[in-house]
Amino acid sequence: MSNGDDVKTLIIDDQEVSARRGQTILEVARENGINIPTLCHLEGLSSVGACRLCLVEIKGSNKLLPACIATVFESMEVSTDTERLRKHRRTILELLFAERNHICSVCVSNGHCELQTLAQEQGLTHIRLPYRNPNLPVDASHERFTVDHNRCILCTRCVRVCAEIEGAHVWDVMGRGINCMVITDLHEEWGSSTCTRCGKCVQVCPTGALFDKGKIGSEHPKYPDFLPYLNLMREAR
Amino acid sequence: MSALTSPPLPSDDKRWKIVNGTMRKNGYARHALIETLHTVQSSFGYLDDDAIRFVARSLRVPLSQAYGVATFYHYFSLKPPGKHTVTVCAGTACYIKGADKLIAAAEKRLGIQQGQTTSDGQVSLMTARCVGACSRAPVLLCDGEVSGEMSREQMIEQLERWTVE
Amino acid sequence: MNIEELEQIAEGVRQENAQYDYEVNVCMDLACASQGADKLREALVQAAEASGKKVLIRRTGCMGPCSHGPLIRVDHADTLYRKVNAGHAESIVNSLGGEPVPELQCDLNEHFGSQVRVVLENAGYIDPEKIEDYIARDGYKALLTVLTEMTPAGVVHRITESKLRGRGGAGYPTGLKWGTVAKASGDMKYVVCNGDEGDPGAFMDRSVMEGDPHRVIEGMAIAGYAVGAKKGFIYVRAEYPVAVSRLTTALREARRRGLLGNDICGTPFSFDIEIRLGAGAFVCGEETALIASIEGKRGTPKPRPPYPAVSGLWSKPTLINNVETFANIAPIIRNGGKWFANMGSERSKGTKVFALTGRISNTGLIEVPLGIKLRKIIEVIGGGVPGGHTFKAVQTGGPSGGCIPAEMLDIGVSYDALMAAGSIMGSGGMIVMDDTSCMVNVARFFIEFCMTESCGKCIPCRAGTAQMYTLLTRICNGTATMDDLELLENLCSTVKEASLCGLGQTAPNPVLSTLKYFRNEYIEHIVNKRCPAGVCSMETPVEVLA
Amino acid sequence: MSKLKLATVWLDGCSGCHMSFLDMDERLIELAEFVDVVYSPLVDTKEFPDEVDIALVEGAVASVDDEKKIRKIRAHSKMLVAMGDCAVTGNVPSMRNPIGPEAILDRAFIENATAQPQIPCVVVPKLLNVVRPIHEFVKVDVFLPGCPPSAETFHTALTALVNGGPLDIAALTRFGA
Repeated sequence: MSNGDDVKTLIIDDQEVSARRGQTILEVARENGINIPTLCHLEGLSSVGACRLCLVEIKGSNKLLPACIATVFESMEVSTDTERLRKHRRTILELLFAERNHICSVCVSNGHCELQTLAQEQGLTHIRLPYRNPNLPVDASHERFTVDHNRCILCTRCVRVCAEIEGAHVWDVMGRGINCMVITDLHEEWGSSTCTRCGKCVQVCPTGALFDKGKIGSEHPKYPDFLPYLNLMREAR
Repeated sequence: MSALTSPPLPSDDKRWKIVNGTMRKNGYARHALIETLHTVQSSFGYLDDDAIRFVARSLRVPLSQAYGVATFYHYFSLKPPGKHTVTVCAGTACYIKGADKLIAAAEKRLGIQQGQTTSDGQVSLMTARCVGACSRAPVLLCDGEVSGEMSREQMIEQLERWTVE
Repeated sequence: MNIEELEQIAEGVRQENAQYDYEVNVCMDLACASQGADKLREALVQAAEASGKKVLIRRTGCMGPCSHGPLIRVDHADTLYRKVNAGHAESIVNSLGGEPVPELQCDLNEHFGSQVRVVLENAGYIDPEKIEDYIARDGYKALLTVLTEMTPAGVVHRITESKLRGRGGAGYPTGLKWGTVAKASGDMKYVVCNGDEGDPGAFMDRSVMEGDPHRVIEGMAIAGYAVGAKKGFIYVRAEYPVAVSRLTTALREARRRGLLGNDICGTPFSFDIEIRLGAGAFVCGEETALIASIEGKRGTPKPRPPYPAVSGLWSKPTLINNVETFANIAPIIRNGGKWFANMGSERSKGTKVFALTGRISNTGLIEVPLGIKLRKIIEVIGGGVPGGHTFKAVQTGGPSGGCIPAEMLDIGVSYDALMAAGSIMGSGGMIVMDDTSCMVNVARFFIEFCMTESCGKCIPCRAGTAQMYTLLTRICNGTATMDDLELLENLCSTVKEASLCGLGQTAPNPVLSTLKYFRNEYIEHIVNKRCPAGVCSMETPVEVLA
Repeated sequence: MSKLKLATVWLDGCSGCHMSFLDMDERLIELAEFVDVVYSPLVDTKEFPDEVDIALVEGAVASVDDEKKIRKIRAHSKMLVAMGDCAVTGNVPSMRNPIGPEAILDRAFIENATAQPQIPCVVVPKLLNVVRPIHEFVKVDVFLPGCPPSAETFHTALTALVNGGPLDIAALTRFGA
């Protein structure tokens, strides 16, 4: 039984909504059909608040908060789609496209890519920033999967699903800043790593960075929504 | 009863015992990773894969996490250092007083980029993020020894001495 | 150990010192040490032996005006000698009891006259490796007073009353922070001292840790009592080996004297401190990154809330203050919160240590009451810009700060005034620039710093600083267009507002402040392909043709 | 009302955008009521005309020649449209950027050559070190991403441009479409 304190009422984009105490702004927004763009967030994994696409404005504060982490409070007024937020979202997406070599036309995830879809949703028609053109490797040593670092956006979903769900923690991030890279084990080839070959990382990867060798081109949709069910089943056990 | 045992020392090199000592002192806790890597680096001069693997297994830290830590912190080096190391301080005060020109001159004289070691393994050229001797800028560390108000000529002279050794 | 015993130790030191007829304090801090302070000390010892005079020759921490080093302080008359070398030893010893050596005396009355020493009160007077020296100057009195006469809430109240604000940069009220941790529930709490002084151009914390380590330990122990923590960590940069060794010695001595450990001074309060080494990551100065680093992980920040005061180290309530903040605690306890609050300006109380460097005559460490005019620091304490050059700007706050131009030198140095000027107080670096510095190039320097120090977790900081660096490089080599400038300004806004932690949120400050005050320099580079200070070579890289 | 002068240009691209343009089929005739194609790989004009109303540019800027062309086109066009991903992002031609032009030339003309391996240097223009989208050289008025943009996209976009009506490009197409 919940007492009165456990239910909060708040306003998201002029819509009055109610929420349970401890819920994030993102959860409440999605329950009410309000779309907030996300990239690093994935239901079923811990939230890191790294991509900054889900930043929202809270009335009375100049600070922008990540909706995936910030929890609701009574009478808060949230704006999720202001001109200020749209400007930052476009710039963030541009930063991602310019950071590595995302050539959509020749990507296995063309048409099923979260980054590509977000770019379209946010009205991006070109990248104003200079492309950085880094020279990055493609590791196809694994018998089933490939990692193409050119398309990695460092959302760390693979790292989290491997550590938190599969419990293997084969993936992590090496280096820092602009030189960060996801790695398996001691920066060894994926194929000879301690990978359990479960393939969860491939399913949760939002872009074409991790893909299944057996699939080509447009036949490569991913199904990251298995996670909430998996967690539910595990809890039930 | 715990079935987990520590991996064997990578070799009979006595320095591994020092490394093991740091881990034992910390009860083989995962949070001792950085402390232990410091010990490895001060004992061996750098961190190689064997060392990281040994430390990671001993502390039961995932390999990728240990590698992530070792490459996150710039104080750790994954390559053996040269016989001598010249470190140019690249803090703000040194920069204002021409540290960038010192770095360029050293790179030209040694034929390497900052962060690299000459092919004969004689000299490593490093830069530091402020050693805290700003009042003596620009500052140079020759094998750890601080020299202030360094001129290009003085630095080259020191490099010459090392390269003809 | 109780107050009486503490007094006995102090008396012992006084008696021991009374055996000597003269005292010579030799500064052994980095700047003086790099100019032969060690040899000088040996020569003084030999000269003293040869003369038969009873001279106490003491190694001390930084005395302040490093550009005049090696420095020594002679006798009870408090005479400071500058530019001393081993060759002077004999004449110095001979002069003891007589007239000072004229050629070594320095005229720094104005330099010292405008300073007030609270944090640096012992600097240059004690041997940092001797706990007795510290005790003889009222050391650990505050801790004992707190443990025997005050409640934890009383301690928090006194700190609140002093209006001390965090000296690490952001200026969060220290009393409020302590109160929050004290109220947080949990059987285990931690006190962390942030000694990861990463700002290039700042060395205040190094000097305090090296020159007066017990002051930090005492402050932390008092904090532990006030918030209910039993365990403390000092996180020190690995680049500061001397600080690490001095702190290690100090911790050992404090434990030996029962000032750390179980049941301190016979009270039920137990507290101990461990040292943790940083490993070359500026971002670890950020609270949540520092916590990750102590936990042995990559130093990547986490979104706040939850704040460390509620959920910090190993998810326990954690108090994090910087070295200088802790160094202020003992004097506040001894002299009262009101005494401290009487110093400084309206909303910035007490004193602040600054590392004054760059194009200025008297470089070194200074401590001034907050609210002091910037002009006084530059022109009087610093002695102005040397070599016939003209002052252009002073950079405060390191990579998170900004450049303050000549026309704003009459602002008072306070958290709010510096913020209003587009900079921040920061940890205390003050780098003076003259007409030989190109402000675009300086901005590029800081952005390069932030780019390499970005942890890489959030996109605005990771990729944004890299893009800003590219655009600034274009401006510096004369290949930029006015569109690039617009892009740069747009990026500044996103990196500032959308980054996860303080590093990213403040990274654009050096660009924004130079754009605000020195926009003409940017325009000169872009439109006329000319660097007014003559720093940027304007050589178009051989890029276009293969 | 006089017809608008339309030019289409082919820089470093695969000509797929031009093919897609032609895929407008019978709608091209409809379009011809409003525009004259004054310059194009599809017509026989040799010199870029002095005054063009709308220039559709396919392809990235990859050589010194491309750079010269795009500057000239900009100078003589009222409206410049970046047509397709190569013009908008650099796309496939820019995939050589991480390794530079020498490695590519070596691979194509030396390593894989079966007879007379040599890098062509006469007549062919020099390659730029980095292939860039056209907006990094000149101001672009309209960006039409897609690889290639579909005939529908062309039709909707051109109709709007010719009539001066509203145009929401992101609703029509995207990178890699």
